[in-house]
Amino acid sequence: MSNIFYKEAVRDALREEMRRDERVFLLGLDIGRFGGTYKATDGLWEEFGDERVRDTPLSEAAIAGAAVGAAMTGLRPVAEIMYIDFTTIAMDQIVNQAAKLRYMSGGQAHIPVVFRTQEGAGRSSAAQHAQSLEAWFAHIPGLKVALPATPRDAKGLLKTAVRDEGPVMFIEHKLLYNSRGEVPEDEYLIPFGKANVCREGSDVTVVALSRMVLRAIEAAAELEREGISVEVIDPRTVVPLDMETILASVEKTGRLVVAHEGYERCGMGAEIATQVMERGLYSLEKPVRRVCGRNVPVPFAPVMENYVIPGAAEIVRAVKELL
Amino acid sequence: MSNIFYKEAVRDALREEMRRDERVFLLGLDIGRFGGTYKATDGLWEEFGDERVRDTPLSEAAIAGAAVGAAMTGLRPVAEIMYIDFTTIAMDQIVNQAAKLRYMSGGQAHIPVVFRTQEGAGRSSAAQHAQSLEAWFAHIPGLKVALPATPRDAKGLLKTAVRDEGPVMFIEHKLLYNSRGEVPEDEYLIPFGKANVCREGSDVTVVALSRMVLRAIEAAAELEREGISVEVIDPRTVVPLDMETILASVEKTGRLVVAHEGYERCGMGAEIATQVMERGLYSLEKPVRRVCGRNVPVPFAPVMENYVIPGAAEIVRAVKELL
Amino acid sequence: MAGQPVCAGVGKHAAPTAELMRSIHLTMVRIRRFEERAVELFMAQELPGFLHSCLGQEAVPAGACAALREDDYITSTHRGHGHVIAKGLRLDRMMAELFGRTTGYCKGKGGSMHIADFSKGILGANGIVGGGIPIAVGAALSASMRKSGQVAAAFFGDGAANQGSFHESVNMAAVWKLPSVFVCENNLYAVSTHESRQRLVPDVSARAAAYGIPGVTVDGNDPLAVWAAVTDAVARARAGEGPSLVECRTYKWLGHYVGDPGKYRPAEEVAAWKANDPLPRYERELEARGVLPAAEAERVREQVAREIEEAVEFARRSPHPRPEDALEEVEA
Amino acid sequence: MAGQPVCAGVGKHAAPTAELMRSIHLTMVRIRRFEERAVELFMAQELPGFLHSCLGQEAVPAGACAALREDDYITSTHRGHGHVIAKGLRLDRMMAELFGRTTGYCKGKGGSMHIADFSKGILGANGIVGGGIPIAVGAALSASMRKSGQVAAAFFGDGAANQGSFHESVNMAAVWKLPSVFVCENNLYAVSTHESRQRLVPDVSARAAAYGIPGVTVDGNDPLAVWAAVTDAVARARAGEGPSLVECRTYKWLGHYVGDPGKYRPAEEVAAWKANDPLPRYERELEARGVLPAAEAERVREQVAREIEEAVEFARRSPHPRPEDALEEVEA
Ligand SMILES: Cc1ncc(C[n+]2csc(CCOP(=O)(O)OP(=O)(O)O)c2C)c(N)n1
Ligand SMILES: Cc1ncc(C[n+]2csc(CCOP(=O)(O)OP(=O)(O)O)c2C)c(N)n1
Ligand SMILES: [Mg+2]
Ligand SMILES: [Mg+2]
Repeated sequence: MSNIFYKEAVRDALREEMRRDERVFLLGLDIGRFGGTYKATDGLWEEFGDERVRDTPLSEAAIAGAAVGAAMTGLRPVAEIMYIDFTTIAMDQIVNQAAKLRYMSGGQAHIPVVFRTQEGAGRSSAAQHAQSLEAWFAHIPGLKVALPATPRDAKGLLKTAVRDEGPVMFIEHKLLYNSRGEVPEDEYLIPFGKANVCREGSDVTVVALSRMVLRAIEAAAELEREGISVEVIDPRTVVPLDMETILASVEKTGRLVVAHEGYERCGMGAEIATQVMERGLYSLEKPVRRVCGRNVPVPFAPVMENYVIPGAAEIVRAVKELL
Repeated sequence: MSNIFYKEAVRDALREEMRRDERVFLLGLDIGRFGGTYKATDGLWEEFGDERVRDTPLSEAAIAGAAVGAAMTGLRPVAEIMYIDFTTIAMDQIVNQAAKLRYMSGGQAHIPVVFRTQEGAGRSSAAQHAQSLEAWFAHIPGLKVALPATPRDAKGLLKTAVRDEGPVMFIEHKLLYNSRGEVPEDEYLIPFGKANVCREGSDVTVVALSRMVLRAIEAAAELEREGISVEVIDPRTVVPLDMETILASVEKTGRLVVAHEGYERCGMGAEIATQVMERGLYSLEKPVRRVCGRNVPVPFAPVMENYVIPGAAEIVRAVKELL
Repeated sequence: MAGQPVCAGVGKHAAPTAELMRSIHLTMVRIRRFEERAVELFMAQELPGFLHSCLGQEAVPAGACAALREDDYITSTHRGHGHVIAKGLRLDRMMAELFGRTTGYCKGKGGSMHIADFSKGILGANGIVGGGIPIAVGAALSASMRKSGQVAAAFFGDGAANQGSFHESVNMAAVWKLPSVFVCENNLYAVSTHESRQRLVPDVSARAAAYGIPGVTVDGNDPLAVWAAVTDAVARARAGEGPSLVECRTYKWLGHYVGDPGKYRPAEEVAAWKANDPLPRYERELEARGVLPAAEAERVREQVAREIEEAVEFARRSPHPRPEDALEEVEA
Repeated sequence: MAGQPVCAGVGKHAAPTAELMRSIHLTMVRIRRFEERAVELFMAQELPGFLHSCLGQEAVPAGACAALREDDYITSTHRGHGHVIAKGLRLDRMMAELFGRTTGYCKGKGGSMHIADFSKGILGANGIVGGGIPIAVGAALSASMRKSGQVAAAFFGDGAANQGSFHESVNMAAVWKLPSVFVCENNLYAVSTHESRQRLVPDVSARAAAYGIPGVTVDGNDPLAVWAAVTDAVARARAGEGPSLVECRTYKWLGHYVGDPGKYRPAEEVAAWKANDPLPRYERELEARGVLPAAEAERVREQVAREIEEAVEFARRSPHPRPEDALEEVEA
C-alpha cells in the first residue's frame, strides 16, 4: 500500500492506462504542461507529449465531439471537462451523440470515451462552479456514471472506465483532490456496479455519493460513540447501480438515509429511494430520509454555502430521526 | 366553451398575451411566416410582424441567451427551442444563466422568460427527436416547469408562464398539437402548482404527466368497466409540484402509479414516489409503481418505439398489480 | 476569401478521368432514383417517421465523395441520403432502414436520419444540426494520430454554419491542422429561413478567414466543380496542411421535409433551380465530352431503377424487429 | 480585417476632452488600486473563493466604458472587476461582495465572479467563459425593440472567442444589426494556453469578416486607443448600423487566478508587459498633453487609496449573511 493524494490516483490511473494502451489519449483545457486545474494530469504531458496530452482551444462542444469522433474511429480518448457545470456546453455531444450513437447505428458505433470532470461545492466558487449533476447523466440511457470517493476508488474506477467499451461520465470531486488514502502498489481495477460497504452496521443504512461518503463515515463514527450502529455504503457507480448490496443492507437495518451534494429534487437520492421502495418496501421500517443539496443554487458566502450543502451533522440528525 | 386544437390553444395564449403586453415577443426557429414546426405560432407573424415574431439564425445557444438578456432588460421573451432534445445546445443559458442569475445577483436580475419547447415520442423520429427531459429541468433550482396535457391547460398555463416573473420551461408534447379539447371563451389563467384531478376514484391513484394523462384517463375508463375505480391526477407543473393533492389522493387510495414518457431512471416518477414516501409512507398499502419510458434511447421502428413508451395498457397492468 | 483557390499551397487537381466521370454519374442517378422512390414510398405511407429529401442536390455528395478514399470518413446530416449513397453503402440495407426493418443498417433503430455504415467510413447521418461536425474533427484527429492517411469530411448545411459547433470544430481542426474537409451544402434555406436572414456575408466560405484556412464557393449543381474543389481540399488535408471549407451552392426541390409545401420559397426560384437540374445538365456535359453517350446514360438509369426496386423488395421482405430488440445495444 | 477602421460608415470620433481623459485616468487608478487591495486581502485570506485579477489590463475597461452612456449595458467575465468599476458601481458594495457580506451587490450570493449592478447597466460578471456574450445580444435586442438608444457591450477574452456562444452571438447581432459592441480583451492566454494554440489567425478581430461587421485591433494598454475604437463602434451601433468587434491587446500581470504562478509565461514576456504598464504610461501622456500634472495624478492616487480603504472598512464592518438567507431569491 502507498498513501497518495486523490489527484495522484487519477494521474496514476491515466499514466498506467496510457502506458498500457497507446490508443489512450487525453484532451481538454490546460491539462498539458499546466497539469490541469486540480493538477490531476500533472506530469503526464512531460511523459506523453503534446500528441497524447492535448491542450485544446476553449471549446467544450468540440472537445466532447472530437472525443466521440476519435473514439468511434479506433482511439480511446479521455476528455476532460474542467467543471461539471461546463458540460452544459458539451451536452449535445455527450447526451445526443456519445450516449445514443451506438444504439442509433444498430450497434455499429463503438465509443470507448471517458468524460472526466469534477463536481461539488465547498470552495466558495458560487453557483456556476459548484454543482453536482450526476443525476442528469444517470437519467440518460447509454452513459455509465462513476463517482469515486477515495484515492483507491479513483484509480481503480478510472482504469475500468478507460477500458470500458462505451461512454463513461467519470465525476471527481473538487474537494477530494487533496485528500489522501491507501492505494495498492500492484495494478488493480475496481469493477463498475459493485458497491463498497465502507463500514458495516446494523441500525441504519447510509448510502452516500462522492465526498458525502467521507461525511457519512464521520457521522457513523460519531454515532457509534452513542451506541448507534450505521452501515455506510458507497455505490461508486450510479449507472450501473448495485441495488443488491443496498437492498441487502436495508433488509438488515430497515432504515435508509441517502446522502449527496446534488440538488435533492430529481437527484440520485430519489432514484435510490424509489428502487428501495419498489423492491424492498416491506423491509423499510421508516421512510427513506434524503440528506441532499438544497434546492437552491450554490451561494458564494461560506456561511450560506455550508448551509445548503449537507455535512456529517445533517447525516447524524437524519439517522437519529429514523430511530 | 369552444373546441380547439392544442396548437391553437398555444397560439391563442401567445396572441392574447402579446396583445395585452407589448413587451411580450417571440423568437425561435421558423416561428414566423412558417408558423412553427408544429404550427403553434401560426398567424402570429401576420398580426405582430418581424419584430415581435422573430425567426432567428440556427443558433440555440444565442436564442436562449438573447432571450435571457432581453428579459433582464425589460422585455418578456418567449423563446422557442424546437425540440427539447435541442435544449442540450442551449443548456448553459437555461441552467447556468436564466435559472441562477437572479440568485447570483442577490435578487437584482428579473428574468421573465419562457422557454417553449416540445417533447415526446410516437412519431418514429428516433432518439434525438423524441426525448422527454422534464426531470432535467426540474432538477435545477430557479426554473419552473409546466407540462400541459390539454388545450385548456396549454392556454391557461402558457398565459401564466408569460406573466410569471421568473424563467419557465414550458414543455408541450408533439403528439398533442393536433388533439382537440374544450376551452373557455372568456379569458382565464391556470395557476402553477395546482394539480388537476382529471377523474376521481377510490382504489388507485395515477399521477400522469403530459400526454400520459390522456393514456391514464383511457386506462381509468377501461378499468372502471372492470369495477376498478382510478383517480387520475395531472400535476400540470412539476415545479412547483402540488404534493398536497397527490398526498390527499394517496391517503384515500393507498395505491399510487406514476406515469410519464421520460426515462424511468432519475425521472419525475422517482421524485414523486419519494416525496409520497417521505410524507405519506404509512398510507401506502403497496409500493408505488412507475410506468415510464424505458431506460433506452427512443428507437425509430414503430414496433420498438411503442414498446419503450408506455401506453394505457401498461397503466392498466400496473393498476391491477397494485390490487 | 470566397473564390480563393481552396488548394492554396497544393498543386491543382488533375483532370477527371472518363471512368471517374461515369462513376459520378452513376452515383447521381442512384441518389436521384433512391430519393424519388423514397418520396413515393413515404407518400404511400410505407415509411415511418419523416423524410428530408435531397432531390436536386445530388451533385454535391456525388462530386465530393468521388474525391474521397473508401476508407475516408464522413459525417452527414438529417438530409443525408445522398452522402451515404455516394460514400458507397448498400442501397438494400439502406432502404430497409427507412422501412425500419432488422436488415437495415441500424436494425430499424435509427431510420432515415441516422443511417451509418462504419465499414465504409460513414460515421452517421445526424438529427442534430451541426452535431456531426465535431465528430468529423475527432475522426480526423484519430486519423492523424494513427497516421492512417485518412481524411474526414463533414457535410453540413448553410443553417448549420451558424451553430456554435461549426465554429468550435473548424477552429480546432485548423489549429491542429487536421486532415479534414468541411463541405457546406448551401441550399439557400434552413427550413423556411433564407440564408440572408441567417448570415450577413454572402458566402459561407468567407468564414474560412476566421480560422486561417482556405475557403471556396463552387457551383453545387456541377459535380465536377465540387469534385475538383474537394479533391484539392483532400490533397491539402492528406499533405498535413489542414482543413478547408468548401461551400457548394445548390437547391433542394422539395420543401424542408416531404410534405412541406415550402410556400416560403418563390415559385420562380424553385422553377429556375429545377431548370438547372444537375443530372441532365451533367449528362449533356458527359455526352459532349464523349464520355457517356445518351443511350448509355439511359441504360444506367434503367439499371439503377432495377437496383432500387430490388432494394425496395428486399426491404419489404425483411422482418420487422421484435419489440424487445429495443432493449439491445444500449450500453457497450 | 485587422486595422480596418471600426467606424466604417461612421464619422470618426472627436478628440477626447481633458475632462474625459482625466476621468479615464481616475477609473484606471480605481481599478489598479482595487485590484492591488483585493489581491492583498485574498492573500491574507480575508476573501473566500478565488480571484481573477485584471492588474495590467486597466486601460481596456477604462477606455471602453468611457465610450458608453450610464444607461448602456455591459456583460462581463470571470475577470470582471475592471469592467464593473469602469461602468461606475460603488466600490464599497463591490468590496463587500468579495467579502461575502449582506451589503454586497449580490448579498454575498455571487462573489467576485458575479458582481452585478442593474442600476448601472451592469448585467453581471459571469463564471462561464462566453456566457455573457449572448446575454449582451439580448440586451441590445431589447434596447433596439424599446428604441431606448442604449447600446450593449460584451466584454470577453481571447479564449472566449473560440466558444460557440461567441459565433452564434456575433452572427445574430450582425444579422439583426443590433446596437452592440463586442470587446475582446486579448491578454494572449486562456489560463495556460497561448492564443497561438487557440487560433490560427493572428487577430481575433479578423473574425469580424465572418459576420460582415467591422473589426479592429488596438493597443489595449492605451486607454485612448481603446476609447476611440469603442466610441466609433458605439456611434455605429447607436446609428443602427449594427455591431463591431474591437480587439484590445493587453496582458494580465498575475497568473490566471491569484496564486497561479503562471510558469507557462516566459519571464521576459511578463517583464516586457510590466514595463509597458498602462498607468504611468498614460500619466506621462496626460502630463505631456498638459491635462494632468504629475502632482495632480499623485493626488488622484491618494484619494483613490483612501476611497478603497473606506470600501475595505465598509466590507469588514458589514454583517455576514444568515445561513437561511441562502434560501431566498431562488424563484421570482
Ligand atoms: C440543433 C438543431 N436545431 C434545430 C433542428 C431542426 N432542424 C432540422 S433541419 C433544420 C434546418 C437545417 O438547415 P441547413 O443546415 O441549411 O440544412 P438543410 O435542411 O437546408 O439541408 C432545422 C432547423 C435540429 N435538427 N437540430
Ligand atoms: C465554459 C467554460 N469553460 C472553462 C472555464 C474555466 N476557465 C475560466 S477562465 C478560463 C480562461 C478564459 O480565457 P480568456 O477568455 O482569454 O479570459 P482571461 O482569463 O484570459 O481573461 C477558463 C478556461 C469556464 N469558466 N467556463
Ligand atoms: Mg440549407
Ligand atoms: Mg485571455
